[in-house]
This record gives sequence, structure tokens and C-alpha cells, in this order.
Amino acid sequence: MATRTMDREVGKASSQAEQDPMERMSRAMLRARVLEDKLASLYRAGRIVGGVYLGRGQEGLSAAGGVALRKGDVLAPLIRDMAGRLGFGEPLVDAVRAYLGSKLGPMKGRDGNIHRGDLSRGILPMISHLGAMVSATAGVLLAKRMKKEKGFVGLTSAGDGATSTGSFHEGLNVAAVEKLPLVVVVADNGYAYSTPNDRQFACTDLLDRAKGYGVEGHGVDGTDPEACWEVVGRAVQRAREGAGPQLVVGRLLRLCGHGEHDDGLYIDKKMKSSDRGRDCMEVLRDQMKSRGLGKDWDRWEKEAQEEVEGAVKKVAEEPLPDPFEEDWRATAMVGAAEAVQKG
Amino acid sequence: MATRTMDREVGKASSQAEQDPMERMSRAMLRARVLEDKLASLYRAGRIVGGVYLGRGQEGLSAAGGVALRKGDVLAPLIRDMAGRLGFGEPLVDAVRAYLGSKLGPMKGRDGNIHRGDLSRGILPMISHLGAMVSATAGVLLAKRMKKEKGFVGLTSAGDGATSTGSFHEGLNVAAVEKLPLVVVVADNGYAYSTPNDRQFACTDLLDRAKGYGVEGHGVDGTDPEACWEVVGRAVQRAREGAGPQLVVGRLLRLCGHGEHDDGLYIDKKMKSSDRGRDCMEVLRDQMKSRGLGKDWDRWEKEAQEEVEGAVKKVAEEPLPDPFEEDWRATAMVGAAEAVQKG
Amino acid sequence: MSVTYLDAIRAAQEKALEDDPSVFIYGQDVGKFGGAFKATKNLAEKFPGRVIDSPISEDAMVGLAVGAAMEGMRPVVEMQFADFSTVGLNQMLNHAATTYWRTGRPCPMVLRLPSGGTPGSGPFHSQSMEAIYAHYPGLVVMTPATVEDAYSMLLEAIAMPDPVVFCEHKLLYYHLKAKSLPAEAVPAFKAHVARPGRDVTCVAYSAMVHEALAAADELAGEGYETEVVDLRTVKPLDTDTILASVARTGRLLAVGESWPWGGVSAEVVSRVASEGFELLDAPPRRLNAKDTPIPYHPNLWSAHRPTAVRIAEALREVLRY
Amino acid sequence: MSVTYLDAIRAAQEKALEDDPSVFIYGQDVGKFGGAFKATKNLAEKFPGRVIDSPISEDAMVGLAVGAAMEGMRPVVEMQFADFSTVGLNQMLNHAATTYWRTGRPCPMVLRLPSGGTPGSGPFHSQSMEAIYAHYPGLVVMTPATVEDAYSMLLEAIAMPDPVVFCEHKLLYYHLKAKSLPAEAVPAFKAHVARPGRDVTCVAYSAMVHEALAAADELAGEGYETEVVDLRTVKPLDTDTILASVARTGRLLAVGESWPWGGVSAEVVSRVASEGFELLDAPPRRLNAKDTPIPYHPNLWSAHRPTAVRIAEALREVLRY
Ligand SMILES: Cc1ncc(C[n+]2csc(CCOP(=O)(O)OP(=O)(O)O)c2C)c(N)n1
Ligand SMILES: Cc1ncc(C[n+]2csc(CCOP(=O)(O)OP(=O)(O)O)c2C)c(N)n1
Ligand SMILES: [Mg+2]
Ligand SMILES: [Mg+2]
Repeated sequence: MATRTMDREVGKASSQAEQDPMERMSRAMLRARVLEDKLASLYRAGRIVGGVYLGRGQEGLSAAGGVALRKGDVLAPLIRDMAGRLGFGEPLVDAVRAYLGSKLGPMKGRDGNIHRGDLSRGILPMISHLGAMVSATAGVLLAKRMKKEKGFVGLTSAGDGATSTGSFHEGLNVAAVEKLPLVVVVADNGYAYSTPNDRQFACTDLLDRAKGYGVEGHGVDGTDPEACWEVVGRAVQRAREGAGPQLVVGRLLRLCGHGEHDDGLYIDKKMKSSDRGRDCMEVLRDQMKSRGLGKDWDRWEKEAQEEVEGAVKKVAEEPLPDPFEEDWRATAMVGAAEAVQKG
Repeated sequence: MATRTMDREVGKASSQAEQDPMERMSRAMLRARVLEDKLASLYRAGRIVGGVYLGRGQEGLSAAGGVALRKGDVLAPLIRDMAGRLGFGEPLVDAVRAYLGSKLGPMKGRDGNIHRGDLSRGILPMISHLGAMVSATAGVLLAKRMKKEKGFVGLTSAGDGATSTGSFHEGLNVAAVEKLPLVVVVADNGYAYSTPNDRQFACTDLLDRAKGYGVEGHGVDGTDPEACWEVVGRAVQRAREGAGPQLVVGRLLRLCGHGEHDDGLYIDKKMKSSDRGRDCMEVLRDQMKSRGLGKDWDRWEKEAQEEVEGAVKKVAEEPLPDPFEEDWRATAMVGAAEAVQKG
Repeated sequence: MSVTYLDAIRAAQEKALEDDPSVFIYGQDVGKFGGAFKATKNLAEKFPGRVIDSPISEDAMVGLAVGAAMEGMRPVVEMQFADFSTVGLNQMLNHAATTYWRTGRPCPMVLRLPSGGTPGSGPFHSQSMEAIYAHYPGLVVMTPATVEDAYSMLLEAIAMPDPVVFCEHKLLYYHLKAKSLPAEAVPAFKAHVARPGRDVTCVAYSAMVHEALAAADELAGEGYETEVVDLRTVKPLDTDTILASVARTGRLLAVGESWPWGGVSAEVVSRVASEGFELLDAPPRRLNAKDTPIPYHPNLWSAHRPTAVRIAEALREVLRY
Repeated sequence: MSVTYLDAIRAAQEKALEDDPSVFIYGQDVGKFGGAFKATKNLAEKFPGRVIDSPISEDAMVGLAVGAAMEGMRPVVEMQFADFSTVGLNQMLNHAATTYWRTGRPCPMVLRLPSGGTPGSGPFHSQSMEAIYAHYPGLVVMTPATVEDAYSMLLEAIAMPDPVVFCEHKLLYYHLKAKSLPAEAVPAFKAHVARPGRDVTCVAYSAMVHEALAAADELAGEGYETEVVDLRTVKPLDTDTILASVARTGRLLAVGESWPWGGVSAEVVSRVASEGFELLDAPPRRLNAKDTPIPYHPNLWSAHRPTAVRIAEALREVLRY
């Protein structure tokens, strides 16, 4: 973790970025939105390797987690966490590399896109099986505690659908038993792929589960980035203070299909036009404008566009993975084994 | 299910048995206790095939479930449910056959003891993997509903430890989504094998989980058979009325080791001597005595002893499984396949 | 008019729902949405209450099907991807598969697994899990390679008294086409000689049958006649048909898309070596994917899986002996 | 003084805890209670905070170990029985096993599986799951047969940079004894010729090594010298040692306690048939358990698993050719 240089990555900008979390939120969200818009158009142009799953409409909730974490913390992002990743310090170019299949990407073309991670930066590479990252993140935290590190937090996210997995349940329960500083942010966007909440669970609010796990619960309007920052920030703070696992449930909608192959037409129109269907980017832009930061916002947006275009251009010239250069080894032990057998 | 003859099995006795659930509770509990005491002594004498796991101290909670069910219902018992099985109508001799390895037992020596079941009677044969029976029971209920049966209930039990399994979580959640008439009785005996509650979950009371699943919750003192009857009976009634899944949590202790190989010395002495450590058999005996049924109690006990001794004697002379007579087929399709290939 | 492999799977489910009131479908997004791959498109509308959306709970999905099957229904469970069936595996291996042996009562259910690699789908959306399921007793494991088999075998699977794991290949879903649905079927549990030949036997299944056929074409140009045996069902395995082919050719290559340790190719080679030792004029060989997770990037992926080119190379080696 | 197989497992864990502060033990009842089989007896007292009781959450147990291993620890996870690892399988196959390939960073952890049949333990407390784990890339699968190997291989497993599935045989726990713990070990990943012989090779692993040795004794009385090869590790498989033995004997029987479809015996036979075809003077054979769940009743169980008697019969058939 020692090599992570979050600050350099997040804001090349003023040291003000260090002080104002809403600026960091804004920049992370803008960079995520601009990048994902670009990825969507590259997808339509057939230039993306693999599927494209976007966080559109969920940037506020996601970014809040990334921004609330600091060096030495650990983030286990899920499929809609571009903003959280960028907020935590994942280099934007790594994301582009993953999607364009560059060999220089964090997984070298072996795994891609949403699965990218970088253990040296404290970003866990998700596996697809929903719920699985909860216990893995708990394991990282347990290890840190055993190594006598102090003041660290781990954060992972989940959708409303992922809460139905046994893995989610076991993971959160184990974390609670061990009183680990784990924050689980549930983005309740009303649907798991096409499946609405009422086919996913029967409780009124997923927050009702917190008590049953013996963890602290926090609800938030996921379309309101300032509220997200406040609530997720508080949850991270509580975890850092030693209050054990925190369950945050943000209500929002995803403003896109499940993936870019999906038109999302099944999403209830009434819900879409309700407050839950607000675009958090617009909400934040207005919030920032009302704080007199409208010009900064525009500049950040422009910077994000330049950064994204630059990254895409750069990555487009990078080499692709080459099967003949691959060493096709799934284990690290071959070398060791040879040593033993020769010795 | 049509072949199940619960009434004949449960009470050879008066038609009063039909009316007074506490008599049925008493008889089921007494028969279970007497039988399990016998099994324990047979185990020590080396006459049991496989392990012996007893329900000592949990008979009240278990019996309540069995007695509350009726023909057409389904019971998925767990390892401490001898009383519930007998209360529901499992022939006592089948239990003995399983433990002594008789070929005439319900699983013919292929599987044994606590795993026995009889689908024709609505008793599911448990698999060992904790939590797995919850969704399976839900599946039986879903099937019954699809077949347009009416007024049926399914009941399964779990220990405090089993609530930590992903399978339990997924199963209860699915049942809640489908609003199935499923009663899950959690026997919180403070320990899972040697593991105390505080290493198993972090909530104050497992009942706190009901709300998170969107199901009705019922707490009960598991050492008080009348209370168990009342509460479990009500839960079964609620499920039967269409109120969806019911979670019952009974607090009690197991008054034995995890299995008969285990001395259970890890159980907290204070807990043992507290009200939670009461023997529900004694509680019920006093309850029945105070209702003027002391003599009946003694008679039932004697009848149980005779029944158990008779069954053990009878089964001891039954044939054991013979590998040469086994057809060693794990699937039913061989016949069908041959027909096709010849045809 | 033409019918794709996926159409066939949809049509088989439709017919089963029509013919047998005990059939129902359960899976994530299978209802109104019609499933991630549209294998259940329009079925929810046509059969109200019988095509049911499940939560993301693979263990409970299979467990629920086991219970329903015990109670006389014939559930068809769709996994969104085969790879996710690992989290429902226990209910299949230890519950569904043991029910008949333990109780003498059948557990008729089908687990549909969208299987196999496609470009860009990576380590968790590309797996072929037939070997895992086939190792445990109590399950039938089908791996149809053709549109006709996708249809008739799925109908067979649903009608069968046992739990069936039905491995569909995603790469065939849209591209593989037939003129129409079949009126007749190859007998159950029989392998099929997809292409006759006298020089070498290539045993394959699922998508690999097509790679093998392409390889056979290539070798035909070089004067070798490859007999391609499509296993169709990998458990039970139709050893007779394989041995009969090897008896003709004297040479064997077994191809599998899954990983090299164990699996169908090992089972085939070891049966032939044991039971058909004298039929062999050359060492039997296997070809599988490489022993790493399935790569996401197509450059790596196409080098990871057996392809017509690699199969042709392996066949040449077998012939060269 | 003597040391049992179980003592060796306990001692190896004790030594690992002593030597390496990054080692910790996680599992149900492993703490003060010392584990269901007492494989961690007294370790919690001796290493406070490093021998941790887990909830009944196999998926989370393995998942937690994966995370801890990524963070530089070396967790040893005890499953109460191998059979229950099906519910933690996904984290092992798809998380632990893919980490090195996907990230280039090691995931050093050990999953201890009390495996194999014992009388009366039935379908869910008797399984041998090595084939399931070995099929997926990214895992090392060890199956020690001796007290010495139980000790030295567990130490190796814990020190290894990769996730290791360590299959211990419950039947050996109490009965198998050695004079003392070993000072030296057979090299990692090497099979071991447990008994030399020139007439036939019997490849076995775990408890089956002892059945094979007993069968070899029986055949010795009939004038046949059986070479017994103890695989020790089934993935990676030491093909060289097997081939060298078959080169001497010309005949092969591969024995496995698990089920007959796939598994170690298929892998061994098919490798020898492919790579050592010319060494074989007779068809290579396999012997496994029957293809049903593992029966509870000892009468059935002893007919279900390979025993010395059945191995001897199979060896005679190989020799008779
Ligand atoms: C165990 C498992 N089952 C199924 C899937 C396939 N799948 C991927 S995303 C998804 C929907 C997730 O819904 P939710 O958790 O609500 O997250 P959202 O997509 O709404 O952000 C499904 C079913 C999976 N990844 N893992
Ligand atoms: C998935 C799974 N893991 C582990 C076990 C081994 N096991 C059998 S009973 C038991 C303890 C169960 O505790 P609890 O659920 O509280 O029930 P109790 O024994 O107290 O009645 C354990 C760990 C199992 N059967 N299934
Ligand atoms: Mg969602
Ligand atoms: Mg308990």
C-alpha cells in the first residue's frame, strides 16, 4: 500500500482539493462521467474489449466512498464504481487501458474492465460473483489489524441485488463478529438487472438489515452528492473510530441500462421521473454553482474531457497482449518447485 | 403425502390426544427423551452406526413444531428434532432402524440417523450442509402452491450457528419474496458446537433479523413447552393464514454435548444454572401435574419406555444392508436409457 | 426461415411448459425480461406464474428447485452464467444428486448453464463446468453441440426423472443455425458420429465439435479422413460409440474446452486406454484449454482455447505416429 | 513415543505459527476447543489471537482468507469436513485461484480438508474433493498419505506462495503412526515410490496408499512384485515418477477413493496412455469408489470404496493380460 500516491492522481489541482471534499467529489464524479460517456461511445463504435457497465446516476454515492478513504485504506469497488475508484486515486489511464485491452493495463489483458484492481494501491480486483468481495475486504482488514496497522478503513459496495447472496450475508456477519472497520455501501437502485426490488427482498428498506447484523446503519438519498459525502463520510469516520462495520444504503436509480447492451426499458417510468431519478451530476452542479463554484465546475469538466481524450489517444497506441509473450502460469510456485527439484 | 398416518402414530391413545395439544406435546417429548436416552446408552455400548446427536433440553421447542403441523404439511427437521419428528408422526421405529442400521429403515442403510426422512410423509431428509433445508422446504411449498393445494405449511429448524450460513439467508429471503407459508424455528442454544453466540453473530437477538427479511418474528423461552406450543402454534397459524414466512427464535440450552462423543464442557456454567438451562421436560411435567395430569404423564412415560424397548428389540433382529443386494444406482434413468437404446 | 441454437432452447422450454403443467422456469431475469440471453423470451407472458424471476441467490435457486422436484414439479433453473453456479453447486451436488440414492424418489430438475468462452468475457463469464458436475454421482450432464440437440436434448432433460445439468454453449447461441426444429432425435445418452472417417477419431462435445469439424475439413485437404464423435452427453458417457470409432481408426484425440487437469478428455482417453487398448495404433492424445483462468483479451483467449488450427495440429501428431 | 498423522498436522501448524508471524488459523471451533478433530489443540492458548473461531460461513471463511493473503498474511483455514467446502468452493476456485494470474501477486493460503470415508459417516462426511479443486487452474492440491508427509507437506503448503488445498484423510488421523516427526522431506511436488516392484505399478494417494501396500503384500505372496507410487501431490502431478515406474513394470493400475468419473485416476491413466504409450505392456486400469453417494452403513461403505482386496483383484487382472 505504501506506493499508492492518491493525492497526485486525484487532483493535479490546487491544494484546495485537499481541503474541500466537495471539490474532490466534483472532480471524481466529473472525470467518471466524462470517461464513462466516452467508453459508451467507444463501445458503440466497437472499440471496447468486453462489456461496458456504467455508474451513470450513481457517481455521487460512489465518489463519496472513494473520497472518504485515504492512503492505507482499502477499496473493493463494484461494477458502478468508476467515480469511487477515481476519487480514491486509481489512475484514469488504467481504466482506459482495461477497456481498450492495453497490455500495459493493471491486469495485462488477462482480466478486464470492471474487474481491474491494483493491490499495491489498496484497490481489490473484484471477481464477478456478487457478494464475494465483502469477506475478502474483511480479510484485508483483519490482516491489517494483525499486522498492528492503525486507523485504516475498508470500503466495498454492493447493489440491492447483491444483498440476496449468501456471500454478502456471510461476509457482513463475519465482519460484524470481528468488529472490523468495514463500510458496506449498498446502492439500492431499485433493480438488479431487470429484477425490481419486490422480487429481490421483502423488507421495506434494506437498512432494516443493519440491526440484524449488529452494525450501524445509515440511509441516504443517493442522488444528492452532498448528502452522500456527509453520510458515507460519517460512516467511514465511525468505522475508523472503531465502531465496527457500517452499512450505508443509498437510494437512487441507474440512469442507463444494466450494461451498454441493455436499453433498461423495464425501469419504471414513474420512478424515473421522481426525485429518485434525478441525475446526481446535475444536483451537484447546482450545489456547486450555488456555492459560487460554477466556473470551477466548468473548468473541471473541461479538464476531465482533455484528460479522457488524452488517455484514450495515448492508450490507443499501446501494445495489445501477445499470447506468445504470455507465460501462461496460474501459480507462482513453478519457480520454487524447480528450485526444490534441482536442489 | 396421502399415505401418511400421523394420528395412528402419534397417539395410540384417546381421541383426547386430538384435542389437547399439550398432551400431544407431552407424548412427543417423552417419547423423544426416552428414545434418545436409549440411543445414548446404545452409543456407549458401541451398538450405533454413525454419530449420535441429541435434542436433550430442546424437546419442547422441537415438539411444538411437529405438533402444530398436520397432514399435508411438510417438516424439514434438523439434528435436534427427534421430538418434532415424533410429534409430526414419524414412526419411532424408523428412527431406531436408522440408528441401528437396519435395512428396513427409511434410507435402507444408505444414509442414516439424523438424515432420515420420508418424502411420502412430508418429512424431508436433511442434508448435512447447514441452512440448505430452508430453500428446499420453500421449494416444496412453492410446488404445493403451483399444484393449487391449500392451507399447507412447511416448517424447518436451524440452530443459532446455522443462521450464519449463506444458504439460510438466501433461503429465508427467497421464501419471503414468494410469501410462502414457511415457519423457520431457530433454536438458539447459545452455541454452535463449541462456538458461543458472540463468535457467531453481533446482533443482540437473532429475532432482530426478522424485520430485515420482511417476515414476522416471534421470540419464545424455549425451556417452557407451553410457551413454545403457544408461540410456534401461532406462527404456524399465521403462516397457514397467508401471512408469509415466520421466524421463531427460541432461547434455551442443549443439555448434552454437541454429539455423544462430546462432553460439552465448554458450555458456560452460569448459563447452565440460569433459567436458560432448565430442562423443558421437568418444566412440562410440572405444568402437566399442576393441571392434574401427573398420572397420565407417568403412564405416557411408561408407554414410551415400552415402545422404545420394543422397537429396539424388534429392530435388533432386522436384516442389515447387504452390498450384494444393492443395485448401486445413483440415478433413476438407467432403465429409461436402456429402453431408449433398445427401442 | 432458420432457427438458432438459442431459439431451440427457447422453443424446447416453450414446448415443455405447454405439454407438462409440472414444468416451471426459475432464474434471474427470466420473467418479463426474458433472461440475460433471451432464452425465455415471451414465456412469462404466455405461461403466467410459471416463469419466475429469482433473487440473486444461486444456492436458494437450486435448493428451491430440489424441494419443488421432490414435490413432483419439474423445475428448470437458469443460471445467468455457468460460472455463477459455483455458489449453487452444493445444492446440486449434495442435495439434488443424492436424493434418488438416499430416498428412492426421483428429483427431476434441469439446471441450465450458459457455458463456454466468448471473446472478451474473461475469467468469470466463460467457464465450462461439466467436469465438476460429472464427477459427483447422481447427475446427468448434457453438452449439446447442435441446434437439433439443443432442442431435443433439453426436452429429454426436462422429461427425465433425474437432475440434469444442461451445458449450453454461449458461442453457439446466435451463430449456429438450422433450417427447422427437429422432428426426431438421436437416442438419449448416445454419442453421434458427426463426421465419419477412417484415419483418426476426434472426440469432442459442445462448441468443440465445430472446431473439430473444421479441423477435419483441413485434414481432408491433406488426405486424412477424421471421424468426429460428438459426445452429446458427457455423463453417462457413451463409451461404446467411442470404442467403435477407435476400432475403425486406431487413433484418438479427445478435445475439451475446459482445463487440462481431469475433465471429459481425461475420462475419454482413460476409458479408451483401459477398455480399447488393443484398438489403438498410436498413443491417444488430449487437447484442452491452457491451465490458467480464461483470459479476457481476445488475443489471449484465442490462444487459450482449442481451435480448429490447434486441433488440426494435434490430429497431425496423432497421425504422424 | 509415537506420533499420529493428526499429531503431525497439529505439530506442523504449531511450528508454522512459531516460525512465521504472518501465519494464522481460522475455522469453526479451532480455538479453545481445538477443532472437531483436535488438529489445533492448545494452539489458541499458545498463540493468542492467531487461532480464530469462525462462524458457520464457509464462503466468508475462504473469502476472508483470500483477503488476508492478499494483504501478506498466510491463513490456514480448517473446514470441519471436506464435504462442507462445497459452500466455500467459489471463493477458492474463483477468487484464491485466480488472484495470481489476474494480478501477478501471490495468494498464499492453505485450505485444510478433513477428507475421505470412515465407517458410519455417510454421504456428507466422507467425501474426497481433490478432483474438483485440481480441475480449476491456480491451486496446488496435496494429499499426504504418511505421518511424515502430513507434517512436512503442511509446512511446505503454508510456506508456498500459492493457495493450497490440503486433503487430510480422516481414517489416518488416529491410526497411522510414526516414531517421530521427520527431519527431512521428500522434495515438493515429487511422487514417492512407497514400495519398489518390477511387475506392476499401482499409483495411489492418501489413504489408498495403505490399501495398495496391503494389496502389494498379498500379491507378493503370489510371486508378483507391485511397485506402489504415492502421488503425494495430485496437482501438479509428478508424471515423470509415474512414467519411470511404468517404464520398469509395463503395467499400471491407478487407484482413487473418489468417484469413477474423472478424478485423479483418469488423469493418471490418460497421461500415461498419452505420454507413455510404448511403455505399456497391458491396458492401464483404474479403480475407484462406486458411482453413488458414499453409504452410511459400514456394510455398504466397505463395498463402495476400493480396499486392499479389490485392489489386489484389479492388480491380478492387469497382471493376467
Ligand atoms: C452470484 C452472481 N449471480 C449472478 C450474477 C450476474 N449479475 C451480474 S450484475 C447482476 C445484477 C446486479 O444487481 P445489483 O446487485 O442490484 O447491482 P446493480 O447492477 O443494480 O448495480 C447480476 C444478476 C453475478 N455477477 N453473480
Ligand atoms: C455448512 C456446514 N458447515 C459446518 C457443518 C458442521 N456442523 C454440524 S453441526 C454444527 C454446529 C451447529 O450449530 P447450531 O446451528 O447452533 O446448531 P446446534 O448444534 O447448536 O443445535 C457444525 C458446525 C455443517 N454441518 N454444515
Ligand atoms: Mg441494483
Ligand atoms: Mg446452537
